[in-house]
Amino acid sequence: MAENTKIIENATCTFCGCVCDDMILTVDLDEKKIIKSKNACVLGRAWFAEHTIDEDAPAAMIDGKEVSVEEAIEEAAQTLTKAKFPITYGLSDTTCEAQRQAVAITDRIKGNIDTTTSVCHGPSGLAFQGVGESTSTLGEVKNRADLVIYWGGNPAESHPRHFGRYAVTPKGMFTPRGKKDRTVVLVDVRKTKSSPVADILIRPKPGKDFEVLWALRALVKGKKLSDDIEERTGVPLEVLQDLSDRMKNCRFGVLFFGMGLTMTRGRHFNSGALLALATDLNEFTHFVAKPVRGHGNVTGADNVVSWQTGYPFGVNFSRGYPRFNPGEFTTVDTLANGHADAAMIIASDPASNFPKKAIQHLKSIPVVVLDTKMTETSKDAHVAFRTSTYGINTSGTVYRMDDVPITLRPAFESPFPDDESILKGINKRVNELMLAKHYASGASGEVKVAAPI
Amino acid sequence: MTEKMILIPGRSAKQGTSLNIGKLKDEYKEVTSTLEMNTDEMAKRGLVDGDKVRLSNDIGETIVSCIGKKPEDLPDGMLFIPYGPPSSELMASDTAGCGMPLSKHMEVEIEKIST
Amino acid sequence: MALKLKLHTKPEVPLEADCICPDRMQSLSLAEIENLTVFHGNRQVPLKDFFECSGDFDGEIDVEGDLVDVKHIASAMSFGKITVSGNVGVHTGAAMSGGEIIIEGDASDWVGPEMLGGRITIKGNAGHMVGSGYRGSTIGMQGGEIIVHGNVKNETGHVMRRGLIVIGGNSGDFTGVNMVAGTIIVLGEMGIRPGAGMKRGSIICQTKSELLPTFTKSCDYQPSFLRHYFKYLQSLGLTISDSLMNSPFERWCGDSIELNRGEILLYAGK
Amino acid sequence: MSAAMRIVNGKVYDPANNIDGKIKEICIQDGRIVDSVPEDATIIDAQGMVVMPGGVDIHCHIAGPKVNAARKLQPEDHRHDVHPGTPFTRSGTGGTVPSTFATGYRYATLGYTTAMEAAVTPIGARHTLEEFHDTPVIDKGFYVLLGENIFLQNLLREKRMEEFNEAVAWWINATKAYTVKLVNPGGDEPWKGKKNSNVSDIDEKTDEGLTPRQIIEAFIKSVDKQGFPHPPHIHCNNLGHSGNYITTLETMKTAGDMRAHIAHIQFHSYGGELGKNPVSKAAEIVEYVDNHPNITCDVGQVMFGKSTIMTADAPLAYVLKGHTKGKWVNADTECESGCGIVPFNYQEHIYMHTLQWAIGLEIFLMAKDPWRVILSTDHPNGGSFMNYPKLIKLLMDKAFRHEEMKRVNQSALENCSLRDLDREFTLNEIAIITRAGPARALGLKNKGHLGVGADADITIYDEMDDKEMMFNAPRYVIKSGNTIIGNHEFITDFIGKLLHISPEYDKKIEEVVQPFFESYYSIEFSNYAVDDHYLHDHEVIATGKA
Repeated sequence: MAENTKIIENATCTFCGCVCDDMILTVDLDEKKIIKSKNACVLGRAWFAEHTIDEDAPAAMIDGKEVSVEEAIEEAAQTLTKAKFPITYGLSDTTCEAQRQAVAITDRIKGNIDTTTSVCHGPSGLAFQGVGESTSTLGEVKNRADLVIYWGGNPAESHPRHFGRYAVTPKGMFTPRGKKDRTVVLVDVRKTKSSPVADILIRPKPGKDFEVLWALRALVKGKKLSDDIEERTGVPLEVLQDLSDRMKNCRFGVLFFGMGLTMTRGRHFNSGALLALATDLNEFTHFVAKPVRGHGNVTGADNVVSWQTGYPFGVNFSRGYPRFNPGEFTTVDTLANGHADAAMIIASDPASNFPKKAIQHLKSIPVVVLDTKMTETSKDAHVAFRTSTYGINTSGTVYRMDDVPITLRPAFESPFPDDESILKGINKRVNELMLAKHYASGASGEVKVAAPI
Repeated sequence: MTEKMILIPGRSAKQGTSLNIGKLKDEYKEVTSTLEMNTDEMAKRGLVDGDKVRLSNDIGETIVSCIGKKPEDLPDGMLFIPYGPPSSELMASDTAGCGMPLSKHMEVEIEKIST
Repeated sequence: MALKLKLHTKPEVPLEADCICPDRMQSLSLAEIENLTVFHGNRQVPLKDFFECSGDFDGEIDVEGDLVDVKHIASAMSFGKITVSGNVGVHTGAAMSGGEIIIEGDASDWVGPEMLGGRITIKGNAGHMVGSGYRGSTIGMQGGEIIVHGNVKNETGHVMRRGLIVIGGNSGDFTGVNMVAGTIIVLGEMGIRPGAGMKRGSIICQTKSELLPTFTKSCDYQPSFLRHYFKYLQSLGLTISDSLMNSPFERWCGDSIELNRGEILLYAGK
Repeated sequence: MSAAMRIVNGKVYDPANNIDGKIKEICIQDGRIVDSVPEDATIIDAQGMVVMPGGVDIHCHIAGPKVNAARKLQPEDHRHDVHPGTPFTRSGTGGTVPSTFATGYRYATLGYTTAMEAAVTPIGARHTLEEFHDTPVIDKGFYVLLGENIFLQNLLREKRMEEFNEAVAWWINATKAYTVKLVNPGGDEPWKGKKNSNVSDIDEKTDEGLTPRQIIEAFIKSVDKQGFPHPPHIHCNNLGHSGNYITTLETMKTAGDMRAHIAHIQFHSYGGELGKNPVSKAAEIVEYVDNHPNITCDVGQVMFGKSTIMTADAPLAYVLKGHTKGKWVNADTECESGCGIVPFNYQEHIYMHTLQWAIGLEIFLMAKDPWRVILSTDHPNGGSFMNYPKLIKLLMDKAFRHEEMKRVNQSALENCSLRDLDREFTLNEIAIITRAGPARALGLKNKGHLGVGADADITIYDEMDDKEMMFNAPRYVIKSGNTIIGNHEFITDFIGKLLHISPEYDKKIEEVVQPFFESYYSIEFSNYAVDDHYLHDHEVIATGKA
């Protein structure tokens, strides 16, 4: 046991969208590392254990050469203001405070901002805009849900504490016996590590989620279905009828859904069918639905971009005000279509998970990267900042997948600046450059400028 | 022999833990280039755990090594791989006016690489 | 003599040229037209930076060049005629209310979204969301005609309320999704899940198609209005075979989740 | 802080100081109104202009979880109403639920400098404060939803009133709220736990053994005892239902002679039989309010056109979804609240909508004491706050009102007395219902007037015959002594501050709250209370009985 340690209680793990805030961290202050993370799941333990400080790594680089942070901020601001179609992307693994700065910069440079939502639950966001959503915070699921359905996801591996902390086993106000008071249904094309939790396992044919959801909507509304439904979907009519009855007769039902719906053919219509099913069920009982969101603060990114622009992601400012059009202003599209001429990537690694065509374009334009570690994206960046890790080295606000905001409790200090302070620096400099441009264009009058908000 | 199969990239716990170590580190590279296939399908192709296969479609191709899964867990015709650079090689960029590329259920051809 | 615009410089980033529209050019001199504003990414520049302008505007505009990265051509157009001898970018003819647009090449996504009237003809292929509503909107196309000779992608006629969309080739997934009324004719094949969530309206397709389990077949019949439609399509230069002209159709009604008052007519000939 | 300034030659309307259109000099220094300023102070010549305190909105929905959900929900509503940035201000989007920046700037362009968000869940307080930080120009605060708080209801049921008071104070402090909000008291549990049902009577006993009346009474007493500057802000039961005026009268009677604020009272002034078209009971409601100086209310005027229903009254939103058959959001907050969102459209030809419009106007026009009948549209429920200038014109201009009445459903006008009301509001009365009245009801001693010591929040309008045009475009807007709008243009940006209270409580109450919390909430107790770093510039308004 190290000698110089401290304990941080009620710290928050920001690895996944569960944002569990009951961590008890033991920090070795000399070694600057977390040596124990009580209550963390396997992913959380790795998150805390592996975010160590590499003192030798440069805090800032331009074209691979070490520079001061100030020089890098200057170069980033110059690069972004020169561009005609600069894009900002990422943001799901940083604080809301940093996200606010990122939107501010993009607004000032008349750029394009998008978050990892667009390649995660973006389609669910579009579905939400189409049909709305009956939803709840996770505590209501814990307190009330007697029917829990997971659709197209594998939380045992992607959100390991979702079952234990929020939805399946916890004992709540009206579910005093925990799992015994609940029926758990899992719908997935393959058997996964989540399967053992289910009382009922339904395995549709791959790519038939929409048809199954549509069939359930019809049954819930009392409509007849064609007899060949099993042949078409792989799910027998009796199974669908049974599930429909259970859904209508439960006291408080919840449908959680994952990217098995959003990333497959049908995309937003798959999510839309599920949201509509949950809405339909409210004619009979209380029913909610909830996308199981991925990264620690992707929900915060949706919220910040929404309150600042009116739209959750895929927002373009090139005409001096926000416009929203997924498929046009989302990052896979701005890159794959060859539209972006500069990029600022914050806490994300598109170069390792985007479609090949988008990656090729990203590699052809100047890129500013803020990340805690070297990635495929940062290794080729024009300007690269190494930043401290949110929730481990820096405080700030993070939104759990159910839109509940939580304040982070950092464990130890990092020699590297946090995302917010870098972005604040870029914002300030960008503001100066844009104002200079404004005056250079012949604008007159003496104007007082308050500190940028 | 080549044949069309459905590839489902997704997340796994191991992928999650290894990305914390670093995406440029060997462990992450290994996790994201390991393909799951059911043992019947592997036997049919004369594959054993660790053999290399080439996955390809209209978009591109990638070489990964395979590992067996029980047929009742992963049906015939289906493949699973944790997200990462290899799966990106096969991903189309058309987002159908919604921003999301089709990242799961990609039709791919699979071919054993003779060593 | 029509106004001629010829693209002389390929834009580095998308060019938003909603000023290429009769409503915006009416009663302007050539010099004024040359100085209309276009957005090159986030920079405002005069039209002449990208287009060589000649002739006079007399209600017609001829555009030449590969405009694949030129967006919003003829947005909100209400009269006159635009002919583009090449490809066009996204949002061509958005919210158009009158006049005619002819695209000799291919069009990108969002051809005629939320269109009110007039006619758009695409001689090549078009992208996703032809004649659709934008995200969040429950009101798509409300009138007019969109004729695509080639293929289109997904969500053709999404939340459509009135008007006619004709696809000479194949359509993608979710053709006529959530449509409220109006007519969509597909002369090739449709992708999966046509008519999902449709309330009213007609989708007519020359090939068989698997429909959602919430559609039910009502009959085989030979509706006389189809002959009129097909004759009209022939007059627009689309190829209609004799067998199609004289064939019976399967009539399916749906979507039972909604009003069940939509119809999908599928070719039932041999 | 701002430099010294002198506004000269303007016609000043400052009802709190009995100044009604007198030409008077106003001096400003360091963000406050002062007696005099040095000779070299900046001078604004307000010749031909009207000078008023900045407007105060006592009830609107502008920030927080439900507002943001409504923003995300409606891209189609933002698209046609963009809000371009300037080199000095941020861009945004409008529609019925504008982005935060557009919200702040647009309030300023109407001459409003303070606005109170009327319904925030405790767990959503942090989110609301973050949005406030991005809502420029105006000062703002919020009312925290405590009426459906299960822990507080448990204390009530067990009659642990001392602890109840302590817990209320704790929650106010934990969230940085301005006062308590009650919405459809007793309605959450049937909605969430009993298959989407609701309470229908103020004396209906729920399974938990409490009646709405008991909840209302407890909060009124608690707040009275603790001397909050603004009493409980109450959204009565049965909103929108025919015959609900009885519930509203009973709610007001429950207060006895203690203070209570009835929110959007127009929606609660309907006679007639449940399930049938309502008739107006504006006269009965106004009579009660006029005769009971302990009661304040805001009107919640309906304006025709697009609106967004967003409310903690989830069963109500579900009823409205049945009418619109369109998008619907329901969002339950654990142990604290429900929420419903429905995009809506008020149409002249519809009986119900016209009647709602007419009842709102009746309430304004019948009220003898304008100080306690405050202008609001329950933004964006009855319509956007951007409708305020038009509403002011409806009140000030009888001819215009009668023109508008020709365009609406005539049978609805048969069931109310709007046609017989000839009153026209004066500028002084407008200054009361938009400034002095709400500031007094909120207990904001430095707002809503132009006396020495007041915050230098000032609006200067060109005097015009067309009052809609006049109130739509102030020539100057001064916030905390800074000229934000000069000659109709934004000339600087400004953040504004948070207004909240901090009643005293015994720390021991945390030991009582914590075990409940650990059992039934999904976040940790120690991560629940909002810490001070979410307060940007802020002001604590004093509590305690004078």
